[in-house]
Amino acid sequence: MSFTSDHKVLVQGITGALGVLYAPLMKAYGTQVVAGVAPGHGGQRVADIPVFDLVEQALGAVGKVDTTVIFVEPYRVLDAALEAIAAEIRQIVLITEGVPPLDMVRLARKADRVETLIVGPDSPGIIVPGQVLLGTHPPEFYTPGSVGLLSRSGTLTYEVALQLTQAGLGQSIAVGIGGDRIVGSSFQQWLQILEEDDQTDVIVLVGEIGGDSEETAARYIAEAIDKPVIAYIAGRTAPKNQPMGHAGAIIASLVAGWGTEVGTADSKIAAFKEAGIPVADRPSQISDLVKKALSSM
Amino acid sequence: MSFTSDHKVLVQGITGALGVLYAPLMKAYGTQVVAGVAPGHGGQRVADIPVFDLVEQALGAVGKVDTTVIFVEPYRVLDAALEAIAAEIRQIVLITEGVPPLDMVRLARKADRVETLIVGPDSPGIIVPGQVLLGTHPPEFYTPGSVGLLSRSGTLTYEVALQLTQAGLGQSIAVGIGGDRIVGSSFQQWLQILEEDDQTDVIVLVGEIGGDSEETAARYIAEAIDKPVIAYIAGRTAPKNQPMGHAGAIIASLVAGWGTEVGTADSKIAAFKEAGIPVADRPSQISDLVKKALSSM
Amino acid sequence: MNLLEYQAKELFQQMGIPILPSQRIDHPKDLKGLKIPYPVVLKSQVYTGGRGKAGGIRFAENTIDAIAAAQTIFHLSIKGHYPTVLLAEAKYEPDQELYLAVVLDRSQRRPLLLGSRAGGIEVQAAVRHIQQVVVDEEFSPFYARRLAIKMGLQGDLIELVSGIIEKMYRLFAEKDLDLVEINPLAVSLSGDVMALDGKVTANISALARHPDLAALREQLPRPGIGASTALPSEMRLVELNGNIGILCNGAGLAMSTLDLVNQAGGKPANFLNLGGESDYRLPPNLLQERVQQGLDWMIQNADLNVILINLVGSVVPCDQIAAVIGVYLNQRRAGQRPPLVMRLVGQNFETAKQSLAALDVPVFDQLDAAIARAVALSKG
Amino acid sequence: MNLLEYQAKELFQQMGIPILPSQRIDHPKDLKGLKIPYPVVLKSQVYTGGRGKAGGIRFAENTIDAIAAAQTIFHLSIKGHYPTVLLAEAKYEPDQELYLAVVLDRSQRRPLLLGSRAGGIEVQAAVRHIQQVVVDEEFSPFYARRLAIKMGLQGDLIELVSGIIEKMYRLFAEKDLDLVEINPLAVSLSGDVMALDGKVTANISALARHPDLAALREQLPRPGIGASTALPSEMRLVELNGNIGILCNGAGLAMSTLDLVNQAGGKPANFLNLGGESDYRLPPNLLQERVQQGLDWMIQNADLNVILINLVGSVVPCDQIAAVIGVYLNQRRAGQRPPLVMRLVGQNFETAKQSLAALDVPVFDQLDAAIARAVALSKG
Repeated sequence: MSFTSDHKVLVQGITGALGVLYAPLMKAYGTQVVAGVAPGHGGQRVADIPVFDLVEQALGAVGKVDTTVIFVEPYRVLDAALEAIAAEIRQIVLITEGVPPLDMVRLARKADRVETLIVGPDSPGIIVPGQVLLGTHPPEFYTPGSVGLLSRSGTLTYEVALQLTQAGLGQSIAVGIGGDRIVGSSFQQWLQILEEDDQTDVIVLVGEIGGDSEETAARYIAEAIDKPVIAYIAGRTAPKNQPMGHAGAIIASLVAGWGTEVGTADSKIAAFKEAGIPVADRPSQISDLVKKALSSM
Repeated sequence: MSFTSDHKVLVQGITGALGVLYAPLMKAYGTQVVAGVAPGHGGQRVADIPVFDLVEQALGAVGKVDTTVIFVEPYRVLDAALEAIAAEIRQIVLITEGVPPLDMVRLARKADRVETLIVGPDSPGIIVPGQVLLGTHPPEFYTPGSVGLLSRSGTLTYEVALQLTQAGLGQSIAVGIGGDRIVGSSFQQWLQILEEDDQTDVIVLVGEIGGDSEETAARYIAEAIDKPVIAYIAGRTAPKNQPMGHAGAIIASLVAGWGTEVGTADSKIAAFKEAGIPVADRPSQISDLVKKALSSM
Repeated sequence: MNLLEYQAKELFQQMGIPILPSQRIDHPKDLKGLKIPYPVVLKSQVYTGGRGKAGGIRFAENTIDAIAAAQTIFHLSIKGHYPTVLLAEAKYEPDQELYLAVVLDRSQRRPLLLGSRAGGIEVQAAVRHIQQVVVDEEFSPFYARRLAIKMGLQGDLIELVSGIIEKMYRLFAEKDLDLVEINPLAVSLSGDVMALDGKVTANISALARHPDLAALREQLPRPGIGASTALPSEMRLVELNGNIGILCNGAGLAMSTLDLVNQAGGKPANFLNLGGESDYRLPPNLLQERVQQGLDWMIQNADLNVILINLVGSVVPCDQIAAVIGVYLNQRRAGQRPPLVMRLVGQNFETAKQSLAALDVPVFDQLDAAIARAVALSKG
Repeated sequence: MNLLEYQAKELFQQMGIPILPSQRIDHPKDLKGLKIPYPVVLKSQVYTGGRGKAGGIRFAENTIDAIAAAQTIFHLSIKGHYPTVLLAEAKYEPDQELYLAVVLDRSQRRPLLLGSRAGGIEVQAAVRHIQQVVVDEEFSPFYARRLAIKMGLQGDLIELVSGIIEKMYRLFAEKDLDLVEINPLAVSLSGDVMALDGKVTANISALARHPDLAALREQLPRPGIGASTALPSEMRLVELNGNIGILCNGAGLAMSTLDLVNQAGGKPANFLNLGGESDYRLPPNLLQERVQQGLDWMIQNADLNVILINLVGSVVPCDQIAAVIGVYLNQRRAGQRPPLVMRLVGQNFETAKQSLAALDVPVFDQLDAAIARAVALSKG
């Protein structure tokens, strides 16, 4: 896995509300935020990070970067990401929520063609405890270790990380793949990355009702993942057909209307059980299941 | 060069006015026109060529093809070419004139990405005398030989070919790259193909006023082409700033307005002379210059 | 955001998709000025399906019939919803009914074209016969022809129907829609096509760049959760039937907290996601403001025995949240509000805990403990 | 197809590009109903450039001045063209004038963004300072920002000007344009921008899919070659000053034939390209029909000593072309028409040659020989 403390990071939208708040926190964590981009703000500094008008100007000044973290407003996320891709940045983290799904379709088509990894949007990004923070995870909840944590949520990810940390289980990485309907990378992609990652011994997958990401992930784990995986699904008791935040948005209109039950907690839990994956009933049970998995290795 | 009598050819728009006329002529010349496509006409036959509704259906029935020749109406050319590309056809000849330039921009972006060779639009296509006819060239004007003929014109190409044939100079290939403002492949691409083609000893480039294709080609020949090249430019005495057919359409509005003289016959002839390329004063002089070039090899 | 049938058909018309002559009816008396010749069909304009079976679609041969039918429909509830508008439409006898739709496929991250020759009311029964085409690269009409051919169409119908699919896709893409559905698309023997019913769902995130669709939102009463309009649209509320109010930051966390309350035998009255973690407009005091708004809403709109607040991992330190709670408690005496149970984690937790303890608000850093206390209080 | 300034500005306005308050003036008396406050600028609406130097732009402080100025401009020829419409516009004092354009780059086969800080009348002098950005992949606003930064813009101007470039590109792409130019784009000290003059060229090939642009074509008299409207638009005619009519199939062939006639000392009166080789609408008898139309046009509209017909490589056999010529000759006696010289190649050449020889029309299969005969006849 390529997310280490050596990595050089760009922040696009560094002068906006999110950028100004989180870029200094990322830097304070030790992340090498080498430059920021904000059109019209070239020449300024944010937390001593130099700001440029264009991505290509930033790279011209500071050299190649490994990842860009994008905090721009929702309708500019697509353009910022395309600008990064045009400058040959191949790892992109999208934090902002509210990106129109068809913008993400266009970005996904492009990213697939040029083999670019997109995380988000509507995501807390990535944290590799003790190494690098690429997003908004609260670092104090995390500690280095061997649990790889994948999630569609923001604060629920922090909750799970905190409980793992309190149980003495550090994390090799935590990734919020994003809560929006269309996100840049799937659970499967990340499962594969963690399967190949030497630092990761066990994977925790935190899902939610809505969509079919968890069902698809469960099938993929059964076929392709040898490391132990522990799952948790939020929304078991949530009412159906109610859009609630980002979760379950698709249940409402389409799939459920045709009488199929994909997207419910039952469907997801059944898929994990069928794949032989233990499912925690509550967040506090996750660490027990992780310990059990680690002890039987 | 991959255009031989073994090649399998698809004709899109085979039931339209151009397709119905030329597909049988292509077949009569010995070209292996294995299938035609015309949505809504699946199951019919044109000159005993089976017709399908979709390209993928045609390929499913007859197997892989090497080239598709597209005769559909102008506003459907882009879609037909994209359909061919999606079916992994990597050589596309566009005959129809009047394709909107921005459709060609979209097609060029796609073709560049997937390394697809596009000839045309507004083009007579390709003929390899004695082997294969991919377009509308009148075969009786051509005879096999070692002259590679590149041109932006239709009938002027036939004129030059006829005069070469009458002078005893057969052709290895003749390509009309297309008369529209935006065409799929440039003189440079074809010069490179002919440079590498064992059948071609000498190249005749037939240009016209307007645009900068000839100037760019001249520079490219000087740098990259070792085989002898003979040039001819039509429109030396044509009035400036008059749109006349496809030729010279760009002179009028843009480049000329800025006081630069790119696009004129003088500019093109000067570029060829600077590159050491003989320029024929008239079509009938081309064969003399070709013979001279051949004799000094 | 779902549109009503007549709004969807206005979009179809703009895009050149054929629709029947029709007229919007706001009051039964509007039928006196009807410009469509009889017989006509009157259709209840509600957001839910199943209106045909419920009696929300009626035929009328003349004005007297039509007014009577309209009065009936205006007073007919379709799954709890009354129409504020009807659509009067020319009657049409189709020879064949197709199903067509354009949707977004989450896992493939691409639009999906859907189609079936078993359209109309048959589509639910024949759901397994619906054909799919993924629009993998930028759309081009050949994707629409692929669908038409997968549907088993032949001859002129291929171009005719793929022409409609192409227009549906353009509408979908130009207006940032989540769904465009025509069911049924009527096909006549003479080869005409006609969208007899249509569904369009606009994407909420994209609404701000489509003023025409945003205007439709203002134009009509919204379905369902009316009360939540008092809250910022980023704050998502779900109402239930119990006595515990749940207030969290984040959708996943809110659902997880809801599950834990239910698992512990509590009865949630609602749950409210304050949102805003990745909101570009984030002002520094967003969370504090929203906690205040959320509590205000809860005590005014629900009869609660307890409010459970669970806030995790915000950049706002715990003591600042405690300060907001202090202000809230000072404004209301104990009898005017249900007790609070708080779960906080983050900076300055101990300070927050102490200052809230002085106000008789229990604060936990362990989620399970907070849940147990809230459920106990709800029963006491 | 060039649009007039006021038509271009209507498109700018639709796209949200700021323009000054303005009003179209068809007659000087329209100025009595002017809705823009004085002082105003009156601008001749012609297709050619250089109207400022020619006196086609005048300021007016009041109605009397304005009517006088309008009368002057209506009677003022700009490089041979008289306006049929003027544009009255509010007066504006820019602090800075930029040049912006979107065009198609033939050799790169991509759109090109052009921009310069030396806009207005300075742009011609400073042509080498015009910055370029190729829109390599599908457009996204960062291409516009690249141009703004290459132009040397800083601070708020980057977003302000790139926003305008983005709208220009969208106009260019949505309407299939060959050119969108704003010169100058005025920038005020307060940071407002304003398109003071604009040029838009629509692409003729794409016109049929843009009914709004096609309507503009009908709306106004076309510049230049008025007589050619009697011919189908695919037949391209260029008029010169000599006495030899040239009729060919294909643009390149027509130009080559023209060159040969000139090189042989002949004086072409015009040359006409029958077109149609790759025309999708090609009916089987297209070439025959167009030969007939071309000859009819030539003998009615030009005083010719000879008509040279050069037709190469058509799918129509020579004898069928000869038949058309036979019909044409039968309709007109020798005194009513100039002599013909024909160059034909293709099927049934000998039959054609014999039948035309009987009608005293010389037919050649060698181009140089046909040229020599036509030039000789023109002098005879």
